[in-house]
Amino acid sequence: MNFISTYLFNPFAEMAAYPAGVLETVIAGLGNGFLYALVAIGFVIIFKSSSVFNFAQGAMVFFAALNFAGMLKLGVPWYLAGLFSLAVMVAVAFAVERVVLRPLVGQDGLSLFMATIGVAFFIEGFGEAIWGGDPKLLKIGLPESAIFTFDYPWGQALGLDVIIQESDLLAIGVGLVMVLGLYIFFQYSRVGRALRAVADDHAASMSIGIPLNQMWIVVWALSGFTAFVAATVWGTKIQIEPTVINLALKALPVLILGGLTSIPGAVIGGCIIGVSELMFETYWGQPLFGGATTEWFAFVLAVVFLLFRPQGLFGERIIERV
Amino acid sequence: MATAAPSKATDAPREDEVQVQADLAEVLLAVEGVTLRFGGVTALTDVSFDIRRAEVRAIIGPNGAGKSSMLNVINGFYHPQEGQVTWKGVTRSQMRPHEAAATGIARTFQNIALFKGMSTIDNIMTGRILKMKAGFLEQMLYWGRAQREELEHRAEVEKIIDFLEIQSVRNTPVGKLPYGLQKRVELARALAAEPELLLLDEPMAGMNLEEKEDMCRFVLDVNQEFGTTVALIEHDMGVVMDISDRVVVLDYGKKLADGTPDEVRNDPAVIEAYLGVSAEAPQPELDGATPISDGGHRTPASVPDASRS
Amino acid sequence: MLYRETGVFHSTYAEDQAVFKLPLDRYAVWITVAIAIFVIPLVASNYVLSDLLTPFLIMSIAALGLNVLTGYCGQLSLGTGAFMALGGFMTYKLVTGFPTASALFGVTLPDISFFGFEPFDIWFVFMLIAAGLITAVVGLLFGLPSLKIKGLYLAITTLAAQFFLLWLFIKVPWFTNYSPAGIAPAPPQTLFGFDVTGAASPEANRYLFVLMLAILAAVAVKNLARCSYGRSWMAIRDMDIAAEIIGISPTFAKLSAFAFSSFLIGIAGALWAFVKINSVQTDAYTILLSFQVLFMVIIGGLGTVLGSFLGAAFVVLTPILLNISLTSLNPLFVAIGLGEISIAMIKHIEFMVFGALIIFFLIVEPHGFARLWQIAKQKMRTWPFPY
Amino acid sequence: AELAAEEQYFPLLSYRTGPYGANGAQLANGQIDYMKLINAKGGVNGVMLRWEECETGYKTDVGVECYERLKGNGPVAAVSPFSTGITYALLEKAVADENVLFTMGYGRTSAADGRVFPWVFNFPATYWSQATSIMSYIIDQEGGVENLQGKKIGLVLLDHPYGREPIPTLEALSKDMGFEFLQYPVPTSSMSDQKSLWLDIRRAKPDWIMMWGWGAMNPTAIKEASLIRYPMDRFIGNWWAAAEVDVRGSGVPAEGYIGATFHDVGDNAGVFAEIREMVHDAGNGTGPAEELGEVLYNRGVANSAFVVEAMYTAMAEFGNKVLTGEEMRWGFENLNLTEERIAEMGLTGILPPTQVSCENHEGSPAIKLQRWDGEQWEIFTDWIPAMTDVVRPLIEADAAQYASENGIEVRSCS
Amino acid sequence: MATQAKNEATASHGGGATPPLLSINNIEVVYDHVILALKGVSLEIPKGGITALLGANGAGKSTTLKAVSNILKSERGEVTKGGITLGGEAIHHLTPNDLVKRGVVQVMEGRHCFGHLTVEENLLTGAYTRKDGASAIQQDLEMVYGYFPRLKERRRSIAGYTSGGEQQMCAIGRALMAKPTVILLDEPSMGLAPQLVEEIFEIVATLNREEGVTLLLAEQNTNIALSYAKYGYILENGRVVLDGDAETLRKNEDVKEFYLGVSTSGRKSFRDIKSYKRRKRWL
Ligand SMILES: Nc1ncnc2c1ncn2[C@@H]1O[C@H](COP(=O)(O)OP(=O)(O)OP(=O)(O)O)[C@@H](O)[C@H]1O
Ligand SMILES: Nc1ncnc2c1ncn2[C@@H]1O[C@H](COP(=O)(O)OP(=O)(O)OP(=O)(O)O)[C@@H](O)[C@H]1O
Ligand SMILES: [Mg+2]
Ligand SMILES: [Mg+2]
Repeated sequence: MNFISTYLFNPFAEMAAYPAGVLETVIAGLGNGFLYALVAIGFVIIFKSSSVFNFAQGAMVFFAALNFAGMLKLGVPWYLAGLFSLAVMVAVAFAVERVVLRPLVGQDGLSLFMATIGVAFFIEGFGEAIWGGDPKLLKIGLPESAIFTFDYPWGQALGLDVIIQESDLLAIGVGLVMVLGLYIFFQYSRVGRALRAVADDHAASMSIGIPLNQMWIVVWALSGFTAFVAATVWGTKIQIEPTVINLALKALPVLILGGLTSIPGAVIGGCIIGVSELMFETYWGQPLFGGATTEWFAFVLAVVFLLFRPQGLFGERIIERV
Repeated sequence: MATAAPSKATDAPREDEVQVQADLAEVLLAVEGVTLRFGGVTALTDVSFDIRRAEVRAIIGPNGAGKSSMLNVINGFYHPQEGQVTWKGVTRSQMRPHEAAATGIARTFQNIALFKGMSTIDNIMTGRILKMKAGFLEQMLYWGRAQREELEHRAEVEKIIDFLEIQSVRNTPVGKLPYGLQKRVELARALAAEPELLLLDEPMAGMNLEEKEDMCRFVLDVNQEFGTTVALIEHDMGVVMDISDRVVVLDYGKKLADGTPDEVRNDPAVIEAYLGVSAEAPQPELDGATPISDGGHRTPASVPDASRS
Repeated sequence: MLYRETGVFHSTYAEDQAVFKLPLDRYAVWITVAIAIFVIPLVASNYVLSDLLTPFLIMSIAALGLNVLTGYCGQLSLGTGAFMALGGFMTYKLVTGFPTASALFGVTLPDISFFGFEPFDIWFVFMLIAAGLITAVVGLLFGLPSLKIKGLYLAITTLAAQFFLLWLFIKVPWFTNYSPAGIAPAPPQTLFGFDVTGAASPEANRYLFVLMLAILAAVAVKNLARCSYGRSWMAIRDMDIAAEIIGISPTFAKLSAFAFSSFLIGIAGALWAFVKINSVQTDAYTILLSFQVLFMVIIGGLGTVLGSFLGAAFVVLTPILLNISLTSLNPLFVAIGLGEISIAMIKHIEFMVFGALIIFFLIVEPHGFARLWQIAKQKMRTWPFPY
Repeated sequence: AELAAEEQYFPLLSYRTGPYGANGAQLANGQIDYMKLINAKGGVNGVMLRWEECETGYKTDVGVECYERLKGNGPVAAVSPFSTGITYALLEKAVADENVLFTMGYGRTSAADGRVFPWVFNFPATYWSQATSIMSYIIDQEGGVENLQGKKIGLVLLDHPYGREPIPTLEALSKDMGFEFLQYPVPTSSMSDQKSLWLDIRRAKPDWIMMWGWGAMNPTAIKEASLIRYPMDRFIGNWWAAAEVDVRGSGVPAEGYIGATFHDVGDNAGVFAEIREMVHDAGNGTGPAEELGEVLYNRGVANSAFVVEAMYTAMAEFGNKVLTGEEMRWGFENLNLTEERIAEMGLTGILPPTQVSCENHEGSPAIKLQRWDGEQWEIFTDWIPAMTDVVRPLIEADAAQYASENGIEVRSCS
Repeated sequence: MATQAKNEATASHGGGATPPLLSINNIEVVYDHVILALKGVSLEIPKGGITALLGANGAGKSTTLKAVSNILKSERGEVTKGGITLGGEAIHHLTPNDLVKRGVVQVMEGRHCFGHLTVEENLLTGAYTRKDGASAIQQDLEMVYGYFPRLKERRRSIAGYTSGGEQQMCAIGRALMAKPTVILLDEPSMGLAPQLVEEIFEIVATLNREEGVTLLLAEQNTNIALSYAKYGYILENGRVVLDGDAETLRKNEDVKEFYLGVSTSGRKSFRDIKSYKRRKRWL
């Protein structure tokens, strides 16, 4: 009884008592969710089109950010710095294709997965070797302050006291655009179709003349681009330092929740996880479990989902035939 | 045993043999009114037939007719929406595949399903896992029962290996074997389980004549030596007509015909739907593997399937 | 023909079933073990023993554990770190809760001793096994999703174990006997009357103790691998549908793999705490550790015992050796006018080289060191001819 | 080897990379620069100093490996891991190897009980003492303990041994002072994602916030705090959460942010002039010369200075030679730093007057508070002594438990 | 183009006459650096002809085809000796993509459809290398559907769930979409119903007649292969042991016995095979 009231009743009572708080949490959650999604999309792009689980995605975000921030630190104007960082990501795509994927063509997923971890190590070390390991700021004048509704007459009028971080709104906007573009590309373009074919059967797609190497360059460049975007948006919120890579881990539950192969899935997964983990932390974790539940909540939630839908919300059906 | 090939088959005239089996043998497995759907696709519609003990039962039909699906239903991998399967007197609409295996149904697969990472011998040994009783600790120490079992089962497996003549590839990883040999290893794995009912899904696909002949031998021997009941899917009419006792024909998931090879061979519906015109009168020279027509007179547009569904 | 099977005949299946079919292999292994036991402790420096070889062996045990799950049963897991932590914390709770057999059963094992050797001083081993078993049970629980969830999806769900368990150890002070900082000291332990853990114990003791366990683990895994358990694991790995159809219960195969692998991993975790870092703290079992163990298994070779050891050696030793050699090279760099390389830079280079090496070895042989070794043998067979 | 005999050896477990690198680097530079200075001035009574760095990345297992790698390379003066995690891992090893473990204001608090931890020294103040000092400031601001009734005091902590150290003390205080103690843990694996935490704070509106943060956590916290417009002058970081890198890294003005310290900021102490002249101008500086006088750099200097002072003390007893571990321990245990001595070394304001004893390895704990004015730090309080009466019992209790668990016989100091 | 191709096709009857379109001379293939799969194989494929590659399992048929289409690499195999030329140009260095652009397409053994794509998407990917516009592609799509009406019915269903035969059709149709001049067909008859086998071979023949497509097909089904092919090679463990016109091969006693199953005593039933130990080998 007591249990029920503490764990099941009180939290909701609190939400009801202070609805503005709920609103805040949801918006903040959406912000996080889209950030996760931006990274997750990077995973999806590569997985969808080469069934390689690119573990280096997080490192790529870090790397892109590092180049960007490093250049800024040297006093380069932001647009040049951005272009540079973008160019580097494309270069990475070429390098990865040439040095890693081409020799490993036709190997099983696990070896490739492993190889991408190797890549992750390399570019993390490489980036820090060049730009130094110290945390850096990535400020290019994107909105990053907070909006207090109470500062505005309408907020007062509504009696609505909510704080909204501009960076969250930014993340949401950018995320939506990216998804739309990529989804159309994969579903309807000729190259997109070929990419999905490659994922299904390397040998067969070679036999009908799909140039694997070019395909890989395309996808890695694409995911490099998403990494760059993620980095830029993330830069408005946090310093650029190696734990960014850990934050990228959060993209994984998002990924499987949405389904490894679905770009819209990545975003919806991101929203679900972003919001629910913040809600849980705020109304259960912090008051009842000593906090820091965001560490694991996303993953546990993903497991629960998967138990009901083993291929994620929007993932391709797992074909089981003999 | 491999060397002493029994010649019983040829002694008795074949027609009689069929009669004898058909009449006397008890029904080992009966499929009644099975209907199987996948979303929109209906793979099987109200199919009923039975398999009698110790017979060789062939299932034929055009591609996509639902043959493999039928086998999948029989050994519990697919669960039909309607109808049920009676196996050794027990009727059930559902069972888990490994239960089916435990009660004596073994099979091979159309697209080879060997354990690529393991050697031939280990693949075949997996067929006997159901028979191994040694406990975890025993196996961990490879001691007592564990060791004893390994050895005696190994002996059994070696028998099968000789029988199927795959000694030479005993320790090769199956992934590297050519297609035909893989098929044979798969048969070996199925046999290792000493099944009562052996389901073979296109065991001779992708084999040349010589190998087909051997395969036929193996199937017949298994059937005659151990009295194992065999149900096989095969597209090679020569083979089907020669070695099977009774044939059921599926077409688009419906049962088209059921009877002795000769009945089936002469059934116009079957000819129309499946065999192609020239099947019943093969020129001796071109016979052997697949009977073929003088070609060309049937334009692709008029493929019988096209009109259905 | 440096290395030959010809001339070696197996008249019984027993011989043919043997782990090392060729006398050559057999001798090689026996000699290696003999050297590891009798020579190395005498010649190796304390640093090498305690901080290169011991961690290497501990990690080998963990790698063996993960290999059972990932290599043999094909279930990818990224939760290794957490299960190692569980093993560590459980051992700590057990040895502090029941310091002696009498504390638990009231019976005291007779403490006779010949020249310092006490045959009945084996309580710590019991505690280790108990901790291992607890880990096995938890591992089994977290393995349950594997019945529905496959491949990468599963891998990511194991991350749930990783993060949730570590969070738990931090939040629940009980695990550390309410130590303020949430770090538990690892009380020194003895075996057969020798100090085998703790800072005071001789490096050689720790090394030999871990070596003994590593060998046991290797033998256990090898034996299981060649019996029906191993086969059903591999069958599930290679084609679970077919496996189920030929009569292997996926539930049983997967869960047994999860349990046994967690058992080994738990013990490895306990050793990591008690032998390597002299304290039990979540900080030493991060996600990074999970990945390192996964490297070991993959780089070493999935589904091979040898691979687990080679992989562990590679992952544990490479960074340290890189770091040491680069540092010691510094005078040279200064001499040739490059100037001294800062330790930060060395760390970065270490990262780069390590990553590059992983890729390099994967390209050379995607199936890991163990396969490399096989091919080498194959070459030796046909030597001097190429094929 | 011949030369090595003339040198006292400093194994430096430093970290210049990773999320804690920015902070670690300054500490290391300070330590090394001071040793360079001492050598430039002819060593400690002629005994030269030698040091080797090993990158730990603030990781416990790496730290242990580093310790083992370096410990044998010479007669060790003292080991300072600058990580509570590593400290815990080294507690027994230090004893076994007879090396002094000098954890200057961090590490295991209960090591202040010299009877159980003869080889560990954590003066000038433990975390628990520091927490109580900060509390006394708060009490002072609130105008008396009685006003704490019903007040909320939050602790934003790195969810790591270091961050959790002060919790027992604060819990104890909240009990007998009647304020509500709120904990806000920041997971190590995602230090720069504190959004939810600060929304909670915004909702709970604690009257005061203390921060036990380190590395990349600090800037994020300061930024988020300013985003939710938390009054900076009620936001107090401990002395690992109040350096220039922390505030500048946040990218917000953060005026009024308060931090603890035990030494002055700025480079007015004589020692810095010497370091500039004899080390940096000699082209031998370790880091950029600008960082002289910055908080963490100065703390690095302080660390080396303490060890060197311990050496002087020991040499007074054992003669001017390279010292053994046991002798170093004696030096630390009998360290008695007076204002005069400190001034003599040009360290005024950098080292607090300190007296260590056999049972008390913490000295006489006290802190000062510094405020960020948007440009730099400035100290705005005098010494605030810790509530030793509260802390000491806790320390002794905890030490006792440790002793019993690990079968250590408590030495008597009388 | 079609007409001209036809002439050539008729011109180069029985191979050899005009310089071969595709010639493989004495190649040696090694897998995994250790497994020697081909021990010196030489073939000559005349333009516009249908050439059959026969042989037991493991003889090396697929390997040969893969060597031509250059997808060996992905199986850790490599051509260690000898060379392959297409219309005089050495092609060992070309990527599969280049080859497809030059009109060489392989239909792999065992179907290899893209399981997650719909049948239609599968076909469309076949046209990936083509640059001649959507309308042309649409035309060929209709053509393929014309040949395989069954695929038209299943155009929207996920290829992974279609039956074996359907997948085989899908694979061949996919190859056709590339507008190939040379098709390397690996065991097209495998697992197909008799009348489908016929059909497929009819289609192959039609393609060869109408479009002048050159075909190299690896077959187990010697019988049908030889009745459609102009010329045949028989492979046995990595070597060519016999070759000649389809006619002569079919007359050859050994071939009759081991591959067609007709001996002097006429056709024998599968039941009547006495012993297994009949194998006669040329090598
Ligand atoms: N798991 C499945 N999901 C969806 N549809 C399926 C599934 N399995 C089979 N089908 C459909 O059921 C029909 C019958 O398939 P089946 O494999 O049984 O044909 P078949 O008789 O074996 O053909 P073939 O001789 O070519 O193997 C096919 O149209 C196929 O598309
Ligand atoms: N990926 C591979 N790795 C190693 N060996 C291989 C590989 N692929 C084929 N082989 C070997 O090469 C030889 C020829 O194989 P191939 O597949 O070309 O034979 P095939 O004539 O196509 O047989 P089938 O008619 O069964 O397809 C076989 O002995 C086989 O074991
Ligand atoms: Mg089928
Ligand atoms: Mg083939």
